[in-house]
Amino acid sequence: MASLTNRAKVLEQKPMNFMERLYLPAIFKGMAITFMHMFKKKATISYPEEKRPFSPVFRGLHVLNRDEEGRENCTACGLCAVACPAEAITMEGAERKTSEEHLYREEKYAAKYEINMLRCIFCGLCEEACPKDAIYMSETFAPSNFTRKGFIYSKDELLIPNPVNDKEKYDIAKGMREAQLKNK
Amino acid sequence: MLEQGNIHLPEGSIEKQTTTLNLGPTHPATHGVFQNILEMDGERIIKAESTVGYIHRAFEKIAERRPLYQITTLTDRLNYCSSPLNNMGWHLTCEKLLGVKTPKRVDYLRVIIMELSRISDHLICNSIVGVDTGAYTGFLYVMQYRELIYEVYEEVCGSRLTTNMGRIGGFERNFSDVAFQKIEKFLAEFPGVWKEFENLFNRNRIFIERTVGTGAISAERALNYGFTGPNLRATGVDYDVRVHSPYSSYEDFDFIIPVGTTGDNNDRFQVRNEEIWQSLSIIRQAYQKVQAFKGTEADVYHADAPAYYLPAKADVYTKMEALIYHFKIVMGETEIPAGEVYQSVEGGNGELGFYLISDGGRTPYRLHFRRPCFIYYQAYSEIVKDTMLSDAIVTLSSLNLIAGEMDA
Amino acid sequence: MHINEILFWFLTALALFSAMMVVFSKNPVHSVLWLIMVFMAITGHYIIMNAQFLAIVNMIVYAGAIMVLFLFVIMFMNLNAESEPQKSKWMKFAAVLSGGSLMLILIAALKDNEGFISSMRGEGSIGLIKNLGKVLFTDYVVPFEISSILFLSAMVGAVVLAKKDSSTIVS
Amino acid sequence: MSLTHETIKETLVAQFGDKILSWEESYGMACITVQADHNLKVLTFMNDDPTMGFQFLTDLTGVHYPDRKGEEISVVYHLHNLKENVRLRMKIYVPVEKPDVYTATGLFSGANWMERETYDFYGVNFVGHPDLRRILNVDEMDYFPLRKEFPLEDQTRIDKDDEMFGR
Amino acid sequence: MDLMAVNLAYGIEKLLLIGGIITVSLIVAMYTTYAERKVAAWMQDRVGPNRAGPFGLLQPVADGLKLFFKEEIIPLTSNKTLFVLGPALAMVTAMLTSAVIPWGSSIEIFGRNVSLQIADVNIGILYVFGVVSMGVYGIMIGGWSSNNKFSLIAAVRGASQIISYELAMGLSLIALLMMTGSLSLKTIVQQQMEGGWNILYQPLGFLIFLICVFAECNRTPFDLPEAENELNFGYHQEYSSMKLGLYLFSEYVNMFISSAVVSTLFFGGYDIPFVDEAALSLSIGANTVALLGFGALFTKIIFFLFLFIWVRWTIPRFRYDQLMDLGWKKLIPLALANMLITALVILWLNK
Amino acid sequence: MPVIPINYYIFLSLALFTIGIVGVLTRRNAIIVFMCIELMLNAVNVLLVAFSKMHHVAAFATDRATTVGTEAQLFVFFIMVVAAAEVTVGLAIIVMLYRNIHSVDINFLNRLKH
Amino acid sequence: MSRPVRFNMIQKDFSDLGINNVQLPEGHTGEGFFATSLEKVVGMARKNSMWPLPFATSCCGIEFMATMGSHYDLSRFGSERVGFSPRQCDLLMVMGTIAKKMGPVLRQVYLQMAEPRWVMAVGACASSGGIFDTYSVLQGIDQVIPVDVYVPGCPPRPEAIIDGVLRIQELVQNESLRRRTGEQYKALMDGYGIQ
Repeated sequence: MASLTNRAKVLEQKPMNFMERLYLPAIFKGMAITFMHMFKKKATISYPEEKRPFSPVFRGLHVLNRDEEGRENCTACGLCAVACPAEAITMEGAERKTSEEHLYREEKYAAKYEINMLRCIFCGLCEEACPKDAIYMSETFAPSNFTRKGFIYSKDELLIPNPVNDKEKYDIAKGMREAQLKNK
Repeated sequence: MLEQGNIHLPEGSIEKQTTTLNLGPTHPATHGVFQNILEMDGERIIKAESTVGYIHRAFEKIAERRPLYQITTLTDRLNYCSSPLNNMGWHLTCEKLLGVKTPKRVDYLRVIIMELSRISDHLICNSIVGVDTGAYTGFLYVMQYRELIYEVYEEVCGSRLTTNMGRIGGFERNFSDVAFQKIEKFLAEFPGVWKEFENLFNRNRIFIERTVGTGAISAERALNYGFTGPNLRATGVDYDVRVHSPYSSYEDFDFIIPVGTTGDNNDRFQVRNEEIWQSLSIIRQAYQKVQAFKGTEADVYHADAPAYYLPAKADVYTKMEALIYHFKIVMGETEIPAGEVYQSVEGGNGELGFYLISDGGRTPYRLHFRRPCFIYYQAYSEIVKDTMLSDAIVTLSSLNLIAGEMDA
Repeated sequence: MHINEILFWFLTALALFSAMMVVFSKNPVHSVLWLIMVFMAITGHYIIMNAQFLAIVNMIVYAGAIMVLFLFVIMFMNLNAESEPQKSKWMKFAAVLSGGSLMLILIAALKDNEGFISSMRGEGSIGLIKNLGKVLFTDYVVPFEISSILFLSAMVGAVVLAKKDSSTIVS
Repeated sequence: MSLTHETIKETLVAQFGDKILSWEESYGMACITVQADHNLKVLTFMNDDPTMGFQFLTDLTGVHYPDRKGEEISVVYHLHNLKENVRLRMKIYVPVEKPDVYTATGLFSGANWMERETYDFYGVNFVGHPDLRRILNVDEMDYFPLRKEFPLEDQTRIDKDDEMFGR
Repeated sequence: MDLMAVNLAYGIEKLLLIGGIITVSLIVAMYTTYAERKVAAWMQDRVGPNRAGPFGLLQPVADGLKLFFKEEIIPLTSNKTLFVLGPALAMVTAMLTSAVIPWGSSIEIFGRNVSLQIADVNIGILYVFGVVSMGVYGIMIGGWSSNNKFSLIAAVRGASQIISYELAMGLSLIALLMMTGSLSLKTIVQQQMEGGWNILYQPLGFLIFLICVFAECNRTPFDLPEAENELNFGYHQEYSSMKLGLYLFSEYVNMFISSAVVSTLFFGGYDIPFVDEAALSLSIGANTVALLGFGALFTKIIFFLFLFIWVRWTIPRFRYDQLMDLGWKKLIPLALANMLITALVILWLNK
Repeated sequence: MPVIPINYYIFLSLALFTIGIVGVLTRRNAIIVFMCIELMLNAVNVLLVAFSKMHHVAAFATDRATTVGTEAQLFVFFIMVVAAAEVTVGLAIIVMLYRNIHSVDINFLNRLKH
Repeated sequence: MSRPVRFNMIQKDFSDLGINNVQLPEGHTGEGFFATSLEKVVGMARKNSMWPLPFATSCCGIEFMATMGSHYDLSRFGSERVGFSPRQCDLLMVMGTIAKKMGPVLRQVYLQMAEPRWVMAVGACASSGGIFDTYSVLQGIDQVIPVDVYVPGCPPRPEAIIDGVLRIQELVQNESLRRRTGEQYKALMDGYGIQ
């Protein structure tokens, strides 16, 4: 078939020369390569002991955000559930009572917020869809578990530590504690 | 010729001179889920019958129920070795339908990502050819550098394999400096490794003998079957979607199309090899072009398409108009024109086409994927006819069949 | 009883039992394996008789090559079916009878032999490869060469016989 | 580029007249609709005719339009002339009660599985196909899943409890 | 050997030696599996097993124990007796060869001169060949009795491969035997101690022999019977538990014994290079030298084991017909040529 | 000194030979028949080696450098050669036979005469 | 959009571990020192020699390659001898979507495995069907075979797969030697119609 473009470059199959016919030179070359690798630095990250830092945009387990005063941001608008291709998010909204103003930022809040991590595909669309600065993904990958029930993450397990009354945990979650320890 | 008489013959023994071997669906070489029922005469394959569908996931049906932006999660899982490429193809399709014009920088960023994923795709394919001929070590050498590509992905979008990268009109966020550094690192380190891999295989007689002249298909047959991509180019036809119908500003890049001569396993291997070098050169060019945008007005990462590209989060939190658009886009209620679009990209293993019929609704009316693997695999039984069992396995891997893409 | 005698009787019993099993096993593969046992026993006899070279050659040629060929053919053709057509009972009976009477006649004819075999060490070394080789390559060099030609022709013959006519392959 | 959409249109109309039911161009690609029983003739002509040269079957698929009475099932061919780099879409419509279409396997070997897939999804009966069986789904399946009347989820499923599903 | 001369001490000594050698070869085989994994890991820039015990040293123990406590499965369609016989045969034939290998010169214990060789058979090499030719049965019977097509193909491949390469192996050795004039391994070693290693005189013969050894052990590039990408572990595919363990083990025992044979035939066996053993034994005692010699042999063996592993993780494998091609059309003519040239040189030198 | 009368060997050999004959006569599977022939050949081999040994022992008493009996062992050697050649050809014939009539039943061979 | 926190610090508790790893009732613990220490040793051995059978059908298989690869190196746990023969393997790692057409095959593979055997469902598709809530996809492999450990993610990162392997090891180490002959195990198998 005639050439369709003027960019083609034909890769001819070169016939083997005498040295290549002997098998051995190429084998020795290969063996030299593998042998040199024995002394190379090992690429392995021994996972449970060493951890590879994930990128700041890594899409791991979800977190539900609170504002600086420790109030939940989520208003149960349902956009994340709509955006979820795996239909992994369940929520039930509720009206905020006046006594709960220190708990929830807006008038509506999610009374129940569950994510099924087993169905979730960590695509990040919920994070993007949230108009209220409420749901984010974290740099923790989802841990494995023995039963299916163990993968329903309820609101308690998703909410970030309260920055007001649980400052220490909050700092750890923010990764500040590690940074400080490292600096010391 | 044979009188039965009173002599009892073993059942079915008269006609059967061959054995039937069931290769797959859980055979190690079928990495994935292909089944081949082989009629074998000794070690020679007389007839092969392929069965597919062991991982049919009804992508096309799901796509009819998903708004456009959610379909990336499906395209990710088509050819999972090069999922960003599929994503970009899908976004290009949407942009074509919606009439969104992407700025040059977005195009170049996309080119970088697409070529990276092409490299990762070819890497897997060629190193698996190595594994299937029995040499495992080369595979692990290059897999280390696939990690570098994945790190770039992770830096750009936060995920490694099924990236869900890119949005209609651009990317969800700008590339960070770390991402660029990682690309640089890859560009610096990878050529040496790839050279080493070539040294391990290219001129090794055992490898040459295993691949040359096996699993060959002629250009005519390949075209008749609808081959595209490296498998077609290995037969000597220089058809490349990137050149024939350039998308994402591929016309701005200078690269050649490597073609083979005989279409055998070795040609496919060599074509992929050379394409990796070409991709590296394209990435370099694109990287320079992107760097040239630095600080200029065109330093953008998405198109100006407020109806389809989500507004910035800061605006969503504060401005009413942005919030409305945000809601509309997420709910999939922005205006989508009716029409039929066919857009194809040069996927990791051939022309990956998207045939989208929109009736103006929130979801596609019909979305069909032209999956190159699906087309290659039907030629498999013809290719492996009259070859040895071992050749059939090398052929299977050198065709680069990806089950997820094939069965959709 | 001396150890050599014990060995003799053990090997004889093994050889005879295995030989019977060769004939009476239903499964051809079992037959092959029993025949290998017979050869092993015979190899043992050779060693007792101080014919080391023959012992090893017996093992290599018979057990290692010929029987592998048998096994090969049986495996290839999947002849392990145990439902081999049997000859009629009377035929079998007649066969055993005639075989038995042949044995009786021969035993009767040969029973009055004199002579014995001892297996003292150093009692001659004709079983050693050195002495055998000397005789083989001087006095018997012509038969040796002829046998090599026989081998060659057998090899060619086997290849020609077993080679498939490429046009008759059923596809 | 010597082969323009006009030439294609003129050649086809000259050859087949009113068997070419419609002609349109959408998003830069020409699209013809052909009378259902003429699909193979048109394909053969476009394959053999030296000026046309559409010898590459890019894609073949089906579409289901339940609202179009009498022409519910559509079969779409994407053809490509590699030399001139022109793509063409060809459509035919058949009724859902009798979805008989001539097979293109004689022209394109690659059409084999694509037609099987289309059969699997839509039940299009490709007349003359050498081996028209289901390809992706199990043989026991008794409906054509991509037709619009079948919902996405499997109706027979019993496992859909809340524990496993979000909503 | 004269069976009348059997006395108690001799018997005990031989039994101890046999026990010792079996233990050593089992332990070496065990740790070869570990070495295989570790070396492979190093060559692939990995770390390799390091969880079981310090540096993962207990890995082979863990594997063995696990296999031991796993369920035995005998497939319903298989031939039960043969299915069990297969791995046993493989293991036995693998171990048998070690009988004629001189593991060292003799040492003196309690005034007795104990030779570190189980049996100095004067046709030692032929014995090795005899046992090796029996090794086919393990693979054949195992593969065939599993009643699995992959296993059967593997068995057929394995058997024909071993038979074919035995020829080239024998022919390559004939040239060596022409030089040594003896079939006894002990004599061959002693000759090498005096006259230099055989590798110097027979490099081509060594190469052919080594290649054939690779083929006989079913190691890459000749691992067609268990090519995991094609035949899914081949002949031992249907085996589980300890029967599988025996197969895997016999492969490594084979490797160990083969390495020992190669070192003995071509690399001077227990000869310590560049050292005059006789002189040394005067100064530090014969026993020490014998142990040193044993150590030297072991070093050589370990080198060859490493070579086995090294090659395995480097090069691709042959195809079945190419393998036969190599064996019949290349190695056998080469070995014949080698034989001819050696004969000519010997004649010329003797003239 | 352990002495085994030559009769024992003759009887062993005869027994093996007879078993071979019975096998040939009773079985119909060509391969097993073939194997029985091998058995008979081996019976003869045993006998030859035994006689060789017997004569050698006898001659050795007078002449320590005697080579009496070597011929018999060489005979065994040649028999093995012939047996090997015979097996290759014989098995090839059986394979051919099997290919053509899909059975290794020797009763089929009757048909050769028609 | 910067994230409020980097990590989700919640630790799920695994107290319901007992559901899958049935221990003997209290009354039966008097097994003596030897039996218990044997059990421990065997547990350790099994734990460090899990030979996986990668039943890789799609994306997760590619991540499994990365797990096997130099960077993550599953061989550290003694698990690099991947086998595709069910007889030889201890751990069935199901990675990727299992279509309904594939279900019987998977079950067959599981049946062919020798006891003790463990199953790990890697990734959303194998565990629950993931996004493929369609007519052709099995909604989780636990409909056809019992699963010991689920690993979420689509696909899970290699770290997550290793995490799953560690969890399996935990299970293996604590398993009683007699669990596989126990009543509860039999009931579990009967639940799947096996044996």
